[in-house]
Amino acid sequence: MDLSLNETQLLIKEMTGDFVRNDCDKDTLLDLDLLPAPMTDDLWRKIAELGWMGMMIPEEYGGTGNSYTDVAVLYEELGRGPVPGPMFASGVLSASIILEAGTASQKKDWLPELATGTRVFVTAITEAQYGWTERHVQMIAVAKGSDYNLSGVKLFVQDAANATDLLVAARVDGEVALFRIDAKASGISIRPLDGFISGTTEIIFDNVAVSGADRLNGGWDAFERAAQPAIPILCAYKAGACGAIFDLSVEYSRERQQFGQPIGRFQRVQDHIIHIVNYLDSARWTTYEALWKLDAGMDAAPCVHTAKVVSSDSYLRACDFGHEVHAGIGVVREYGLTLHTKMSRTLFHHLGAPTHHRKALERALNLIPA
Amino acid sequence: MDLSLNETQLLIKEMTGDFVRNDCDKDTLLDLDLLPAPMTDDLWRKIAELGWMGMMIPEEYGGTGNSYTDVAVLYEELGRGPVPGPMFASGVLSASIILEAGTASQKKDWLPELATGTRVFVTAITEAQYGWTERHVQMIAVAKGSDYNLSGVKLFVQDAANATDLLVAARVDGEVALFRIDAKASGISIRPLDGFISGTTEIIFDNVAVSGADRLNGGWDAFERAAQPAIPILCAYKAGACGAIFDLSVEYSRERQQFGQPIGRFQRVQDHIIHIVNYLDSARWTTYEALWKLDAGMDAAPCVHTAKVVSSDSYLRACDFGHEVHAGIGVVREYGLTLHTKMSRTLFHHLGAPTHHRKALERALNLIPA
Amino acid sequence: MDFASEDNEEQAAFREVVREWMQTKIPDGMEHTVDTGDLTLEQYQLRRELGRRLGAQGWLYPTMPKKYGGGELPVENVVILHEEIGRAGFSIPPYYDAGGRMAAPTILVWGSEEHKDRFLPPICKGLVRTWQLLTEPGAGSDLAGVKTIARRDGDDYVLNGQKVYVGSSHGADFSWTVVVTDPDAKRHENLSWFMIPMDLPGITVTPLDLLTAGGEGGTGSGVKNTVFFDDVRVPAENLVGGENNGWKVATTHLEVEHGGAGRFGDRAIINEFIEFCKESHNGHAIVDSQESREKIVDLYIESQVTRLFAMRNYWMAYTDQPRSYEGSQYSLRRKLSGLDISEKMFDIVGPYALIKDEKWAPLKNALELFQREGITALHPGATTDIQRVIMARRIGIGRREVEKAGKIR
Amino acid sequence: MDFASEDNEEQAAFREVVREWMQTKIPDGMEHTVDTGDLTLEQYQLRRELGRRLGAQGWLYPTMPKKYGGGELPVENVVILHEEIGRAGFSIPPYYDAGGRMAAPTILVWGSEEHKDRFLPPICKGLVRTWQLLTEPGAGSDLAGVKTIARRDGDDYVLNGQKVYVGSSHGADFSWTVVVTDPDAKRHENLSWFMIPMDLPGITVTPLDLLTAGGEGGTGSGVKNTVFFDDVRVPAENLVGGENNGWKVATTHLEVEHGGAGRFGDRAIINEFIEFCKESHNGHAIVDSQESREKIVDLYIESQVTRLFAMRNYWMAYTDQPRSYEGSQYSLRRKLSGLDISEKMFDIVGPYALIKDEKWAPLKNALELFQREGITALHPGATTDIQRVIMARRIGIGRREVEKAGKIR
Repeated sequence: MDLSLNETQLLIKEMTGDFVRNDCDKDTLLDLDLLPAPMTDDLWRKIAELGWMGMMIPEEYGGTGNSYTDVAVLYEELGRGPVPGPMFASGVLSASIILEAGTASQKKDWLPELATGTRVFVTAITEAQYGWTERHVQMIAVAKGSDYNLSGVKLFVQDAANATDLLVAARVDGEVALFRIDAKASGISIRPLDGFISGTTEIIFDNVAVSGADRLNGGWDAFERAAQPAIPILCAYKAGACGAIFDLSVEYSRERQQFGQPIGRFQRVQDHIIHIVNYLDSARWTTYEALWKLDAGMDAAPCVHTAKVVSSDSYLRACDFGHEVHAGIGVVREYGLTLHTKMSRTLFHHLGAPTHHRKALERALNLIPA
Repeated sequence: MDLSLNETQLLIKEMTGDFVRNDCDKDTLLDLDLLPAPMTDDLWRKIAELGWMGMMIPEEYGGTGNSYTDVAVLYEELGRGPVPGPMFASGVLSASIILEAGTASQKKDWLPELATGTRVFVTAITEAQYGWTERHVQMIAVAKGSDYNLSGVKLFVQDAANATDLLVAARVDGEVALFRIDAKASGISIRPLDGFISGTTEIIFDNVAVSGADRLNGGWDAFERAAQPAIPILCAYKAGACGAIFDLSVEYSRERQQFGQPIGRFQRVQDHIIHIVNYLDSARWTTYEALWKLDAGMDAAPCVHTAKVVSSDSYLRACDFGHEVHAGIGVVREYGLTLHTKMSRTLFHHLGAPTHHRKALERALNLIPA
Repeated sequence: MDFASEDNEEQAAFREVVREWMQTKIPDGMEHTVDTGDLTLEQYQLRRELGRRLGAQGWLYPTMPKKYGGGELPVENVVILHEEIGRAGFSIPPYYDAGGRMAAPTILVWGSEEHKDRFLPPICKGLVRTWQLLTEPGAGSDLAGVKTIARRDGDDYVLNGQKVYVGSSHGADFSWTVVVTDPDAKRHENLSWFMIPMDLPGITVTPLDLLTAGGEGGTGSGVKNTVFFDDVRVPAENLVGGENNGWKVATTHLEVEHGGAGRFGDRAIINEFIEFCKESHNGHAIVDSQESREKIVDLYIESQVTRLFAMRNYWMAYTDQPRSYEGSQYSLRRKLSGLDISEKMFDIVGPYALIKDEKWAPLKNALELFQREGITALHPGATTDIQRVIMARRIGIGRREVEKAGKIR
Repeated sequence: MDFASEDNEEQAAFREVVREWMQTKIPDGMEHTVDTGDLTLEQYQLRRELGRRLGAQGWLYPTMPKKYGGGELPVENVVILHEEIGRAGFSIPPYYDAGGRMAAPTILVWGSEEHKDRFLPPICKGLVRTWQLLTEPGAGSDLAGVKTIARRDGDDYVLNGQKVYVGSSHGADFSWTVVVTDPDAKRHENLSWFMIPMDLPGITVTPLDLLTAGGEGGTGSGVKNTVFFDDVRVPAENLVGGENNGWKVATTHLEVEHGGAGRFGDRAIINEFIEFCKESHNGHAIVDSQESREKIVDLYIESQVTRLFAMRNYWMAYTDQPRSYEGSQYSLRRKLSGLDISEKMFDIVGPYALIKDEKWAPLKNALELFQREGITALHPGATTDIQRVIMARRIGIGRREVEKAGKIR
């Protein structure tokens, strides 16, 4: 038993922490937040140069083949920002899907450029009838000889506005298949959604032609296998975010004076912060146990589902209690806390809401026949 | 709009309050708690003389025909004890069932003696497959000419150890019917259940002969109609109990000193008590709105279900927070708080747990076809 | 008990009058904007027009005395008025007006006859709109710690300082506030309460972006402002309740703000949401799923208790029942259940609850606003922590002396 | 990270040794009593026998140094030991023994060599059983406010006072406590820590009925006692850690009691309960109902977080990681999730969870006990409020100085 980070992980943590502090300070994040696609070319270049997009990818495809836990340490630090952008969409979820479902030549063609950040892959699964189970994929790919033709709408796709390539789930003869499509292909329009949400888009496919060579080997099962490690990495981002809210709240509890003393002397304020640290640690440890099981090749399903339930809830509620601590100043945009509030809502349902994973847990715990 | 108690109700409240304070002080209640059937002849005689058993019963059958709200005010005060015993079982639930389901001659024969407390009726519905919907009644009454024969087990029957008469639900040709049976009839054995529970019994029916004249007119529907007003009266008992826990906790918060000051000066202790008063008022107002609708002859279903969900939860949780306030002394039997803790658990499922009434609310709110 | 009278003959007649009135008197073009804090100028002006029309009837502030422009209606008729306006999708007042909701009862309790005659009729008739100025950067929960100062100079007081989280969009005619008039006096004995015309020289209003600016930099809801006072000369006759008596004066509007006056009726969004969940969209209704039904039931129960606390307080206030912790209890519950219900809605409808979008957003963006309001409503009018402080004092937790509720009429 | 090593060759061998040992060394007739605080005398004696047999191997307190009768095992082997004994349905120690769990680390940190040599071996070998005496009627959360007094008289200290909520059934050989040795000194500088033989003249033990006496007056769980000291002469050599240094000494066992040492493995009842819900009874299984499945999942998730906090603390303690708020965080969570899980179980199985009954009670009355323990476990070893006080100080909420965790090895 050893619950510490190893040396590689400590290094990743330190480097990423430096990046977040130096290149993604609050003002930068507030500016990014106003962009329809919350990432700039400059920042993306730096991220690509740091090699982060290749961490999930084996060396033979130009990556560094890190463990899932290594990758999670990176995202835990990014969550502290919260740093927005398509890093997770491309470097984790899409990379994992291509590794699971791509043909040998697809891997050879796509992964090296994904690993260097030259191309940005974004995966589009969900539709108007929103959900993360197979039955929610209703878009149809019509076969035309060895090629395909797609029409329909993908909704609530995270970070597609920055994509060069889309991985799209659509049905062929009733079965879910996966396709790579140029984000700029004719017939595609990508529109950011406005509101209490960050980086989320609608993608309309109007008679989009797809080459047969761009259909991946695997279908829904491959997607689900690929999502298994992606989910706790997303959870690590949320755990990191909880950590940032915790630090912000503790600091505010010391600085802000009311009734002649720091507000943190009041037990009620203390209790809000104790809630936050409990959420933080709940998210963090359920997440890393799942990652450990995945890295060790053990059955991780109950842990993965538990981590997603706990971290989605934790991030949301940690924000709520952060607002209780901060009161007025917390809702002023310039203060920065609301970047988290918005992100906690945005990511709550991504790759399955708590309800989805609770249902999956019913199966994983054998409460209902598989 | 008038949310005050009327003069009759204020009188009932005062008289019952006096009774609880004088005749059911803590020592008396602690003694009653050790009895297999938590009621004494002496106490029952006093209760009967006060006319409480006749309040639900129209004057023509020897009662006083009070409104449901009047009766609830009585039970709210009894809940403050909490005073145990078969008052609710006989004077409310069984009385209501006889009024709904009894024949004219049954009403004439039974209600006057029920109203004077000479006979104690207890209703036995639930069985080993515990629940409060029609399908949970599985016991079978075998017709023998115009009479019947019952065998089986009724489980978790509240206050049957004090009964003279049982009202028993059993199936005749697949339909639920209701029977009156002498509690001392041959073949019946009533056994109090031990544990974190109060006044709850197992009743075994071993080939019990029942006269056809003791079969009531109505069946399951009549029971459900009869339960409608009984439920919020039970809720009023729970609201009263929350009130007693509130008073006890506030008083303790003033008296108990730690760290050189009354513990109630600590915000955490205050917050426990604020939870209690919120539970108290939630239970109380949902209950009285339901009673008002019932007395006014309006559709009360959503209110009745809401009241039962809220008051079952409230009593349970008010006890929990009462224990947070009291810590060690609260779990010492002699202090008396645990009488409530036990009663809050005992009554949680009686006439349907929150889950049962939430499901009923789904129908009452037309979320699913009736 | 009687939780909502059937109309008697007189009340039924009044209801008819209100209904008829509304047929002709609601200005053409008034929209059911979900975010009433962030109206377009045109919509704001239409709502002010409705306010003036209501005011002319005494219906804008129907519980206020007739002699000051109110309606002096009995509680049953006030309820009817709220119900009927509510049925049309609006509320009374139809725009943010801290003057009528909170300053009017305060002036009624603490003002001189001259104050009442001067300030109340324009408020009750809807001729002016008024903002509340309380919080400062250093004085939030600790309201008595305000630093804005008023120095007596001849017939005026000269004000300097800064107030934050003020008002909504489109300005105000008056504001009211507590400021320090005796810097050397003890806490709670150093403040005075003023009505201030907003057109006085030296007042600057700058907008404050709250949660959350939209994707294109557009402002979101909860448009608030910062108000600066630089040597603003306020006539001494605008001091209400006596010099250095401001904290006592404030107990009245704080009591109202803390929920002491209650509210009648449900949050409209609860029922709209439940109906939305029943509707079929592409052959699916949200209520088809058992998990969703369970959550809708939870949300319904949560909302009912809040409604009942609000109604109880309404009844207590307008029938002069003795009040204690009930105002803050309701305010606390409204805040926490607002957040809780918003999160249950989010859980049920998913990311749809987060978007402002003509094509996809349910209930005309009302859910997105409600998500943000779940957060932004936590602190105004005292945080949840302060509401608990007040409850504890009024109940007498840990102390035998019990704090009294503020007088509100 | 590595949350539970696979056994290496050496560890696998150790596991085998433990398994074989248990085949012959668990005394015949030992029952899996659900309420280990309320054993029959016979069962208690059998468990003491098992304790002595474990102690002879160094396995009763396997992390203690060998020279004092412990096992000095590496953390992996300790885990194996707990797992294997747990698999047989028992725990280490197999009876209530505050001497080994809390006094032994305290003496190890604060005792003289003579103390260690005298007190630790009998504890580690299971020859004696020890109670903890801390709470007094007037000193619960405020432990430093104890009034029991020890007056120096020659080679003895003479003790007078009363301690409550002590031990379980069947007595003890030793007790340990903090008492006032300097009534005039400042708070926290007036206390001393003693090991006290329970057979000294002047000690009286009377039982205390806790939640909840059964229907026939039989005692329920959580059998506790009141201990009175009347002029009890305790030899001065039994004072550990120096006169008036008792509060510092107490930081060690308080840290252990507040969860600082963690725990390895699940609450057994969680898995037993889930299996019970899957079983078919008269053709029905609890998991047939979707509502029940949802609640089981909630309960499972709740339990996993508690398990992980416990495991993290275990790892931190036995690998000497720097610790802060984690002990109290786990203790707080264990208390609150214990109550929460007990109520979820109650919700799922209904009144069956409340009864002690040979015929009807599920899991041999374990659920009934767990219902009561949900309540009775809220306060021992510091209330939830005090756990939060400690967390706030260790985190430094509202203050820059951060309190250090107590040393536990």
